[in-house]
Amino acid sequence: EEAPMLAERVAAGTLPNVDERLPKTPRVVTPYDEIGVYGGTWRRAFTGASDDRGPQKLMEPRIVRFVQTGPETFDIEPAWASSYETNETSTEFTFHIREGLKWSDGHPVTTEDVMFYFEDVVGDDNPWPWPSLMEQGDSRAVISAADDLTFTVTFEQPSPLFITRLGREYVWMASPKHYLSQFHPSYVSTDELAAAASAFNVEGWQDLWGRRGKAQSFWLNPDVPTLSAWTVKTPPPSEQVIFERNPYYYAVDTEGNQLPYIDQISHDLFQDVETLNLWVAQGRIDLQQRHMRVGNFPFFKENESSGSYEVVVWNGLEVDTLWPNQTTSDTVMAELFQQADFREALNVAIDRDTINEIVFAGLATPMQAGPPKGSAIFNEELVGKWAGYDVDRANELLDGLGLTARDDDGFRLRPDGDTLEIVITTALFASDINMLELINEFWSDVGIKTSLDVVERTLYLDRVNANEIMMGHWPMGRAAFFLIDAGSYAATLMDNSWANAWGEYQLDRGKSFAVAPPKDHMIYDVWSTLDAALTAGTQEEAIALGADILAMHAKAPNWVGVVGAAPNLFIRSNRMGNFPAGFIRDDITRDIGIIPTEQLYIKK
Amino acid sequence: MTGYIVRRILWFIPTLLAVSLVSFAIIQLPPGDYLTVLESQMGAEGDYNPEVVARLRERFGFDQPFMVQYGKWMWAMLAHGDLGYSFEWRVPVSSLIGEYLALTVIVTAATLIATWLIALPIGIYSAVRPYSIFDYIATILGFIGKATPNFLLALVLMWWAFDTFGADVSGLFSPEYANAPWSWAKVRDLIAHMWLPLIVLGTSGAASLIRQMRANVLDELQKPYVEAARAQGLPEWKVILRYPVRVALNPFLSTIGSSIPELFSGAVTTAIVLNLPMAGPMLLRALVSQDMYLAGSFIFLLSVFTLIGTLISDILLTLVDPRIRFEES
Amino acid sequence: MNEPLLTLTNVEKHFPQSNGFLKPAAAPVRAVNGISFSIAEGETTALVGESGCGKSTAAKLITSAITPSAGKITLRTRDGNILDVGSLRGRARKALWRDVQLIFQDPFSSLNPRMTVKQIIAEPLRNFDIAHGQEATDLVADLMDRVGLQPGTMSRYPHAFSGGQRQRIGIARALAVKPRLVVGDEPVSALDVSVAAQILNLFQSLKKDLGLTYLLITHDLSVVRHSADRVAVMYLGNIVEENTTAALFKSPRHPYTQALLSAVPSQDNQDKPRIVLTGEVASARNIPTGCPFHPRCAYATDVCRLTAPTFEQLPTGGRVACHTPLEFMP
Amino acid sequence: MKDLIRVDELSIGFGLKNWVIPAVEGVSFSVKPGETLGIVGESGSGKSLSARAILGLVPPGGLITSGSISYQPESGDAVDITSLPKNGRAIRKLRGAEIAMIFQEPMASLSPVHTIGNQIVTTLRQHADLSAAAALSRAIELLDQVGMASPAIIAGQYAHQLSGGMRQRAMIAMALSCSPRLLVCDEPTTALDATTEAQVVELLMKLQQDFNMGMIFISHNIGLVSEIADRVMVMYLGQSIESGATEHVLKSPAHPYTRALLNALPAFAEAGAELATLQGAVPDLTARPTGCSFHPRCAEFAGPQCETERPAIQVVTNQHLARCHLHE
Amino acid sequence: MSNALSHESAALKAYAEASGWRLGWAKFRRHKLAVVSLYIVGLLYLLAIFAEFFSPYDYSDINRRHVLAPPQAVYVVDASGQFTWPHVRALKGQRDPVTRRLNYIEDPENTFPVRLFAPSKPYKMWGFIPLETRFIGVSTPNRQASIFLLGTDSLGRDVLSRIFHGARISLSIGLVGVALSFVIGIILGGMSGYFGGWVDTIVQRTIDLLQSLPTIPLWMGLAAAVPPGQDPLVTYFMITVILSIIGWTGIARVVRGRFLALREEDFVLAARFSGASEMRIILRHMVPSFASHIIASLTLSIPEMILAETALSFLGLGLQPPAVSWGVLLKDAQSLQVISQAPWLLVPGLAVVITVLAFNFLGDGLRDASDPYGKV
Ligand SMILES: Nc1ncnc2c1ncn2[C@@H]1O[C@H](COP(=O)(O)OP(=O)(O)OP(=O)(O)O)[C@@H](O)[C@H]1O
Ligand SMILES: Nc1ncnc2c1ncn2[C@@H]1O[C@H](COP(=O)(O)OP(=O)(O)OP(=O)(O)O)[C@@H](O)[C@H]1O
Ligand SMILES: [Mg+2]
Ligand SMILES: [Mg+2]
Repeated sequence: EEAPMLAERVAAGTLPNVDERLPKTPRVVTPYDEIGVYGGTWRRAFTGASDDRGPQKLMEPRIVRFVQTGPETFDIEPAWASSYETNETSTEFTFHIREGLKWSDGHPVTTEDVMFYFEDVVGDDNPWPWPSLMEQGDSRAVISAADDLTFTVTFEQPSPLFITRLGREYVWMASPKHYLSQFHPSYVSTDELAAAASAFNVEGWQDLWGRRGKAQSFWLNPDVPTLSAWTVKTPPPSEQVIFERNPYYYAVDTEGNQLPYIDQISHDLFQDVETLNLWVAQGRIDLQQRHMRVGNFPFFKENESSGSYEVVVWNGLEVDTLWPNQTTSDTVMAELFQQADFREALNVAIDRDTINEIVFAGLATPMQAGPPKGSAIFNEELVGKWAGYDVDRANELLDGLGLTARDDDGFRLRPDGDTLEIVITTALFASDINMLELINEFWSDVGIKTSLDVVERTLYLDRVNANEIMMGHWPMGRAAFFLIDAGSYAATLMDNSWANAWGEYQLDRGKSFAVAPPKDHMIYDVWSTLDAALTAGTQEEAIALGADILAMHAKAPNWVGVVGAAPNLFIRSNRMGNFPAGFIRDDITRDIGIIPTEQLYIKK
Repeated sequence: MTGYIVRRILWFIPTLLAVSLVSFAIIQLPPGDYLTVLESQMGAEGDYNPEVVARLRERFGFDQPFMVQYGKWMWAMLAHGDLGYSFEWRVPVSSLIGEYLALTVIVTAATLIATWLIALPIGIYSAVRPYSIFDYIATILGFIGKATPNFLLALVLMWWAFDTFGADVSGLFSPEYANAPWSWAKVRDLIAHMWLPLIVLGTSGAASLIRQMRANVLDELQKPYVEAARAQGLPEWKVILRYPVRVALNPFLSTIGSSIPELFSGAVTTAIVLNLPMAGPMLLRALVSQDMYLAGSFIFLLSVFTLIGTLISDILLTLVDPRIRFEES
Repeated sequence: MNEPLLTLTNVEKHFPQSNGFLKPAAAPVRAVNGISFSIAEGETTALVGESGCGKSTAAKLITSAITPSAGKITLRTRDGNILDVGSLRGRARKALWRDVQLIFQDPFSSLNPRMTVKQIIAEPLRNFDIAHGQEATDLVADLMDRVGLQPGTMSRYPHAFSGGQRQRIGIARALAVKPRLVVGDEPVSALDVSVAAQILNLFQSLKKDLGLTYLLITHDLSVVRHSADRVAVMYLGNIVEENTTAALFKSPRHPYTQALLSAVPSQDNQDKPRIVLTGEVASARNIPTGCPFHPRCAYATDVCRLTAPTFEQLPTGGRVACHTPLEFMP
Repeated sequence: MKDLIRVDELSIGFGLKNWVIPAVEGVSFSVKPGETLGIVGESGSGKSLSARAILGLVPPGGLITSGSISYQPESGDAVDITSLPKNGRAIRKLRGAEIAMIFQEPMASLSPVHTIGNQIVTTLRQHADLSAAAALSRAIELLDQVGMASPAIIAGQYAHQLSGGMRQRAMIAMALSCSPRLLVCDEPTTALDATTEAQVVELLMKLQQDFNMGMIFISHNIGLVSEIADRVMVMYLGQSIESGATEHVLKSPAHPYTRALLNALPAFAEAGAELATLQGAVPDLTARPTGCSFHPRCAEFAGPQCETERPAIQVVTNQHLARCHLHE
Repeated sequence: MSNALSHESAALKAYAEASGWRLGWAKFRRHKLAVVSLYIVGLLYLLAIFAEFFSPYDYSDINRRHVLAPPQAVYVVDASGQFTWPHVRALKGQRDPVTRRLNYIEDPENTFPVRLFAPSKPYKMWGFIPLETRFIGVSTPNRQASIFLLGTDSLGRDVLSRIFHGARISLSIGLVGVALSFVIGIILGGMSGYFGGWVDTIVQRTIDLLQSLPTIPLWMGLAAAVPPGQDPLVTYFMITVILSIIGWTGIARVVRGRFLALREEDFVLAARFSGASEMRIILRHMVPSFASHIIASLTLSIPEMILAETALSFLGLGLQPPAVSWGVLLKDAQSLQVISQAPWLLVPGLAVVITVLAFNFLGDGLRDASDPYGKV
């Protein structure tokens, strides 16, 4: 079966038969609810060039991809590869391309495209840097093709997380050589390159490549062959970016109908999020999560019938977290932060339920920051620990630290006699000021003064990188596979760092403020265990070591997690079928990309 | 006359150079550059790669000193009419801003005309019947329009239109016309979408116009030549339209140029709220993401429009008001 | 009387036409185009002429409000020194204003509406360090009394005074420094007949009492005839005739003077025919070659069109700038 | 000959909240075709107001409180201008066509943004059914008549391009365009210097003869009035205090004010002699003295009745009237 | 003349001795709207200055039980229909289980009398004067007792109190900005007008240049350059500086125009003849003459600054919470969610409109009055 739109073209002779277009063994996708019908346009909205990930995440041309298998569990499946094998020591990974797999222009996909990607697209002399995913330790992976459809990635050291990372990172593993080589200096002359650049209206041939490469990016170039379910028809900059189905897409439903069901995806450009909200209320959006704020939940809910849609809630994995910087340049504060009791007091002085109620309309979960339930290394103790509300305990702890003297306004004094004041730095995009204001209120109840420093996102990073932050506010995220981003636990993920100077010491990037942690500090154990985990021979081993790290953090709080599992709202119009509720939405699992979007359909 | 225009155009050159320098300086003012923004965007999406940024930094020449960057931009502009390159959109600025500027000009011009059409008769009537009920109502309504922040008015009107009519009043086009090539139907669609921006933008300008027109006409009505015209036996409406209104209009012509930046600035917030594909929101984005050539070119071109507007209004003025020409020669 | 108080020698004032940047320079306005005359101490000299002929410019030159483009203006000071008025600056110029003062044409714009009469009149007293405090107040009262104002009104603002009274305030201010030369630039033309008469009487009595020297600028010839000892007639930046009042009125020698006099209606010249000038008034921006008056002159000859006449002393008294002066009528 | 215009006991007041300030009080005069009436008086004495009333152009706020202005058209009955609706069709038909006015300031009275020709054409076409071209050629003809050197060029020029005298002549051409029967000149030469004034006066006198117009000539230049008026009316504080043939009024004035006014003129005085001045200043309209308005300044007090009793108009000699107790 | 003088009434004497300022004031008073506006502006500043006292609550007081509560009515009739002392009713909030919207119902049984000069939690006026009384409040200090006359925001903070506090920044930003513009404008405009020549040319060209740049981008550029996360006071000051960078051009034009005009005035020439030094001419003769004009145009530019602040905040380039200004409050209200569910959060917009209106009328009146000698 194929879409009527394509059937017409087949009939007209401009397209081969559907059997010729599909690989021998197409990927079979089980629709969530029912077999869909073909046709229709999926209407979305986007904010412009920088929102490119929005449209892209609907249809990433991945070699392997995440699937959600339970409420909070995931798995990885081959996508355009038919299968892959891992050797026992996690150093060799062999992939098999689906036989008969075709680019969206009908050209067959072979290992030549893979080799082209690794030899000509990424790497030092190439348009795009070598992906860190393809490195382990100090050496790069070697890619070799066994035949037209089989290739192997070989690492020197074990790389247990390679496949997981592959499901998440922007490494497509293959580029359409037959098309792209015409823009590559190794294949064509400088003059031709210049001509190509000017045809694309860009400055140099380099601009044809890369994340926003005019020729290479499948959302900017209608001509570039891709493996995604839809290909761009009207690219940006345009008021309305339109994607159209890929006639050669390699997946079918359980009845053998070629996917995707939906003919077109259109993205309308909006300037202000209120416009989008209005579109939602008017029923102009079919399915969208990006830019849908939790704060607007009542609004969305109340307009469900007028806009004939439903608000579908997924849960986020991130936990809103405060990061007391134990190495802040204010040495008195640094010393205080280094006291486990002090950090515990900060934790238990917060009424997380009230925050949940007021800021998240009661839809999130008050919790400590840590890996979520369902994650392989979920640590129940850690998530629940220090997340209760106990003012007396907090006061007791603080008094116990000798912070008993108070100033005229009732705030505690620091050992040096100044008012105990914590400056929380937050980047606008990441935070809800309301939450921080509530925390401000809770902490003043136990005599700790706080002040808010709201900065721009870039500036936040600048400050972090200069160790100019006393306490940061940044979500702890990507925790489902925490080893991928274990920096939060090792204080080396700078925006999530609870000890910037120590983190820098470990990263050894030559920052002047980097300093070695005190002898016997638990962080040394964290570092060594993490190293071991990342180079463990198998994923199981790595996970076991990861659990150890969590146990180290369960002894004393190093950060202040506030609420997590925050609701992520999807606006799903009533005509959109096969969209499940209650999934996890996270960047690692590719947001909406975790469901096969190709099986969504527009009801007739 | 021609000599005058030529001189004015010659004046353009130093002015434009200064304008371009200021534009460029403005966009260079904020700390960081496009790549710091890109870095944080990449960070948010989880695909931060320092090497990418380093390569881009070199490619875009961000490591060069200010004057070198400016010089290159200017040179490209002078030599090839090339406005530079939008980092964010990865296209030359010139290919990006054409339509936005065109729509901006259309909306701005329409606003200007609509404001005049509303404000002038009201202003004249207020002057002819000063201190009448009508005069007071017009004055107060006008001032309220002036006092209400554009974005607030836009949002409230947008909600009101949705709440009462379920109408979508945002944007300049219906979705089906957004990408369509220009056609008669698209123009009609544009006109149908234009009323809200016109109200929002017009109300803020109308008040001052009404007041000015009223004051000007009142002034002119005191002049002896009005009495002389009456003494000629001309009917009152002819007396008013033929003489004081003609003369009172002149100051307006002279404000065409200066009202362009004003209108444009008011339009930024309105365009954002109403989702108008105009230069304002694009410029704001460009500024926020430090897409410097795009932002710089916008500011530069808008200033050029203003300068041209000023020139046009000066020329119109000399055409319409014979006294000016006299002072000129 | 031998050495005149004030002498102008070939004084010129050209205003460059500033057309702004990047424009070709236009021909300058030749507002005053080489005038020479002198004023004797104790005399009232009148400067007459059409509107725009350069009278006010001449007044400003004499009072050093502007500097001449060419020529020399000299003033004989109290101690007999000769002061070059044209080149004065700063302190020296300020010193000049102790000797030379100006009375303005417009009594409404020449008084600062935000100062009381007392402050206005006391301003020169203060600035020239003549009197301060109570002494100044007394002097102000004295001056006001002298010009016929109630000293009791000195704390009022100008808006409370009529035009004639304001003009008196202006005169009091000018007199405060006890000047020797008072230049009046059309001091009565903005005033009503009866008020003008009061001011003219005031001039006469002050002249008698204080021995003032006047330069009266006006285009009202009846005022001239009534008040002036000598008259200088200006036309387009030049002085075309100069004589004692009586002689000039009796026997004008320049055709322009003649036309001007004939235009003045008065009861006794009702039967004299009016001489109506033809042609258009030329402007100081574009002065005709030759005799500037020739386009409107009924007696103009070829010489007049080509060469400008010089300002010659006439045997019958007075001076005239004309190639063919009118006949003398004793 | 019938009077062309006859103003009877005209009073004009300005309303100020609840009382009316009388600006013109009981003024009467008349003009015959071909005759010139001069009106003199100090500033603010009500000259312009009276003149404007004839055209029905009392300024806003002003009100004709009593009296009549009857205009005698060429044929038919006299019309009372005061009873015509303000700016109505009836009065507009008279304005410009039958009664024309020349204003005090020629620069300000011409439209700055229309050519001279255009302005004359507008007037012409307002009152006569003329084609644009015909109107223009008539306009050029008129400009020629008022002595413009190259009328066709002048017609295409703007007011500011003309000199004062030319502007005044353009005003005259406009006023004469419909051959009015009565010409009201409100200080037509005040803004001009002596030589230009002479030109204009000459022209007016010639045109009056040519067209046999009635003329009202307002000025405070008594010398000028003495030259051109057949009869003179002297106004003081809104009242006509003396009127009569020019030679009577100016040679042998009957009212102390007229006498004082003449004595104050330098032109009429001996050179160097002290000018006779009027004591005091013109009182404000709101503080009009009781009795004879002039009594606080009068040098020739007639008796206590001056302070209390308003003098009536007295006949001095034939046609020579004065409002003074001296002549009772 | 002497008898005329003796007849003079006291009123006439007063008029005669009235200075320009007094005459201007008399003229100003005839502009009714301006007078009313003057009172409004005065009241607004009073409220802003004593915001702590007039606010029923601390502007940052979080009321967990009254999040997004609607404005509470003041009743003068009790449940049984009897007239009583003015009182408010207790609010009880409930979350809608489906839409999660907070709905509040009033409890007619549970009422709290409204009191003026009500006792309150101790607070500090201007941060240093301890007080325990507020202008208005409810007399029973009890958990349920509340008086949110304009409702509360998403953290249960009293909107009325926030408006009063926001007035501090919003109303002073205009004044400070205008003061800065005034200083720059008067110096540059004055130099330009007084010296003329090349100084004039340079200043004029600079003004042309600045005016040909669209304001918002200029602000955006400059505001983006303000290092964020400074002390709010510093940010505040920077923002005013930015606003006045545009503002001064207008004022410089006015000043220059006035200087040019005055330079030609006879009375200035007269002052020169009176031996006054240049400095004295400027300060004693010229400045007083245009001061009133300048004040009028300054008054007219204050509302522009207030609007500018809101626009900047709207664009996210102005002040940031927790600072409160009307722009910040309005930014909070910029959503359909708010308009449809908590329209009272738009009230700060009303405050802006009223203030801007009042300033405009005030400026209008001042402008009329600034030339007391002109036509009546
Ligand atoms: N500052 C100036 N710049 C340029 N031109 C000037 C200036 N001052 C005067 N003029 C010109 O110089 C000529 C003479 O002017 P001036 O004021 O001296 O005439 P006037 O005889 O006083 O005329 P009036 O009787 O009208 O006062 C005029 O054409 C005038 O336009
Ligand atoms: N619109 C008005 N409102 C109030 N009073 C007015 C108005 N117009 C004129 N007047 C008063 O009426 C009186 C007569 O004015 P009018 O214009 O007739 O005087 P005039 O004799 O023509 O004086 P001038 O010689 O100054 O032209 C004056 O005192 C004037 O103040
Ligand atoms: Mg002059
Ligand atoms: Mg008059």
